[in-house]
Amino acid sequence: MNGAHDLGGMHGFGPVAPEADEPVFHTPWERRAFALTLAMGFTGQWNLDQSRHARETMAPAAYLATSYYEHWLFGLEALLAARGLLEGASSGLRRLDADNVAQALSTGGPTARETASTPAFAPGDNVRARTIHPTGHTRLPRYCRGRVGRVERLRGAHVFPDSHAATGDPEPCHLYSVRFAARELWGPSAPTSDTVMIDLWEPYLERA
Amino acid sequence: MNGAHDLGGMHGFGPVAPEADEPVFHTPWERRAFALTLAMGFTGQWNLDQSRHARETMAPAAYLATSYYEHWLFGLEALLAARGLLEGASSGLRRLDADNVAQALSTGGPTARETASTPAFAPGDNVRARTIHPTGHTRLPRYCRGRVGRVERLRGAHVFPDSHAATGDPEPCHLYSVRFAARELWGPSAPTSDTVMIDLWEPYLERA
Amino acid sequence: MHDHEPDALERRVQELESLLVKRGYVDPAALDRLIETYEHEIGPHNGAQVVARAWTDPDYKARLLADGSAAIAELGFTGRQGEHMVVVENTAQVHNLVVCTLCSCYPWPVLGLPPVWYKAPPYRARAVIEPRIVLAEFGTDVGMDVELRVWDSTAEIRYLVLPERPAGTEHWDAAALAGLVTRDAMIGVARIAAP
Amino acid sequence: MHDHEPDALERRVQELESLLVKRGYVDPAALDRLIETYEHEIGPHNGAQVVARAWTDPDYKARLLADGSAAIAELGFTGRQGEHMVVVENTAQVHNLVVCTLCSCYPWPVLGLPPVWYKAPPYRARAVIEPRIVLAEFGTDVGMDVELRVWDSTAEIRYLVLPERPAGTEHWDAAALAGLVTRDAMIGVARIAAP
Repeated sequence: MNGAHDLGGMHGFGPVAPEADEPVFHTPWERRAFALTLAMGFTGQWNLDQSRHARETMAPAAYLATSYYEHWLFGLEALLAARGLLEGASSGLRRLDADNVAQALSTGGPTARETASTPAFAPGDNVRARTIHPTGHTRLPRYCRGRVGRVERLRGAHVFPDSHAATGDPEPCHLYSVRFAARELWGPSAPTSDTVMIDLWEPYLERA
Repeated sequence: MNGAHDLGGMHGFGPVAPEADEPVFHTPWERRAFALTLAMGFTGQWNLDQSRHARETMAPAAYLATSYYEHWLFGLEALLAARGLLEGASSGLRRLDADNVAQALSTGGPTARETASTPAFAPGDNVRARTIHPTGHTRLPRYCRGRVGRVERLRGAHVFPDSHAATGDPEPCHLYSVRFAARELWGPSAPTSDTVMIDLWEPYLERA
Repeated sequence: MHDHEPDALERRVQELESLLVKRGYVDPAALDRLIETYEHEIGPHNGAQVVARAWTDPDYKARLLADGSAAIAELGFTGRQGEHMVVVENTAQVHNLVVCTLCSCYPWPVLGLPPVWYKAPPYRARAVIEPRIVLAEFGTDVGMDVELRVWDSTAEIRYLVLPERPAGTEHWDAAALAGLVTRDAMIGVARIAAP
Repeated sequence: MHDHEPDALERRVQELESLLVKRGYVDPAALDRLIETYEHEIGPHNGAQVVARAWTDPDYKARLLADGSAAIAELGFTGRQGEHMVVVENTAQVHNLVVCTLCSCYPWPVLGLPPVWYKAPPYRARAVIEPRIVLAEFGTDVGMDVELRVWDSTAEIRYLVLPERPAGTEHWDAAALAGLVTRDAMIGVARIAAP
């Protein structure tokens, strides 16, 4: 979706504001909202792309006015409500126990998958990011749509976020590291020396 | 600038919400903010494109969270501050008197200008909206940049908003009504029957 | 600077007005006159007269479609935010819809000031990318065999939609017809129902 | 739903936690353990070890650039938000910078949780369109003869920048070097100053 989260290339947000000696969390609620989001993620009631999409459904003005962990909290509440987990106890949810935290974190959740299909593109190929505007979750930033880049590297097949968020189907697709000249993205005012590397799945691309 | 005001094609704002029996103004302050903005416009201290740009410089979260007349009020205050008109009385400002309101409104402020240059494009020509990302005021919406359309009609030469906002220079440029197929703008999910007509100045276009 | 409380906004605007009056930049009576004009004089009833005249006078309709500004000026509607008028006709083949994605440009002399929904993000965002869904929300169904033509008012050209004359009004005169014409039909989000 | 008051947020999260604990979905001790891990154990000192090792062990550096995940795992840093690591090397010819424009993807096992500025709109908006201005604000000047290569983490690949080793550290060992390596240098917004 063309949401407020798709920030690449926007103007008007003012300077980047680094904070000296920034703590990992700024308030007690940030700690708990972070941990609750991770712990509930382990219950298997939704996947990572669904939790990203839940955050993206926040109203644009609210998204831009609130902090990162408020986005997380909004997304968590939205998913809990959508799955009906707040009304009554559901049984059969996997629960992350304290003893399993270290193991669970160090395992993580790799998204690389085997696939029988062969990649449509090879390093050196020119590709165009498609001009599409999916209404659901997508990881194709608006700023590269319609622009031509060059495949630099194959990243293997990975879970495809669009379908993973929409239906839970991982539909693994080949993922490419694509190099775009800054001038191709932004026009003649960009330095010729600059490039942007974007990881894009095969369905986002067409031969150019 | 790629600001929050450039809303065409965004998702996530929810339904359009018409109001039954809507009044022209909803509160007393809206009436006065509206009239103050018009009256101060007549002082000649800024032009229409500069007042649009002033509203666009509102922080994106605030822009999306506030109403239209709050944008106007913000813009008016910003221009007054930028011109130093709040600190002390400036002399020599044109003032709109009550007796002149009807005449001033019915005259308006036409933007058509004579120009010696001949139009670069003619009806039927295919043109591409340039991929440019001006940091100042522009009236080239993001959603058509890089897309190909067809010139339908010449609109004459008009004040060019980019320079008019930046320096006050009207730099008249030819203006074209350009037809874009919805599919060219939004991709294959758009109906083949649909089109978007956009008025674009010559510097926004290149031959396609 | 961004105070959402109505009282705070009232105060903020009152203080600003007081200051600008004190400085001699604005005439409070001119403010009253501006407000009066748009609150009571200029509004969609102007556009309705234009539409009704076009429905009943083929020569006027031809002039209106050829040079909107001049034909609308014949009825006395000119000036601010209507300096360069273009009238687009709805037919069985084409349905026109007007939006301003970048701000909220609107043809003031014929429609008055725009309603909130026209200026708010949902309409400005959606009218160009999913116009048929927006129209459906307004109860307006446009067949897929009809070209849906969306006009994004990015320049100082202002658009007025000439809606289709409803059936069953063949013997009505212009004054009666004007009473049927709605603001929404002249923006293009609605049709005019048969009486 | 969007309450900005800290107290209201504290209450909202406490109530949510109570409910989820009551339902049996979460173990409060697991929450404590998760917080402890990212507040005290995992952080940029992990990435600093990777960088220092690469600076002092050419074979390790070659493995790191060939297969980031495997080489980083040699040092014990694996898992969540670092499952697919790619290390990009800053040189005299190329300066790398990492951003995630769509959310705030970040290589947790080597850098911990991201700072607020990395997650906030200004950096996400500007790093791809005006990276040199952003870098200048961080005090980092990159010559126009150097390719500025911005990595937008749109997928599950996580990027770590291998900064240039500062001059004057030729005889330093890995432990001492690790003390010089900053988070900002591993994101690419800064260089590492000579000691």
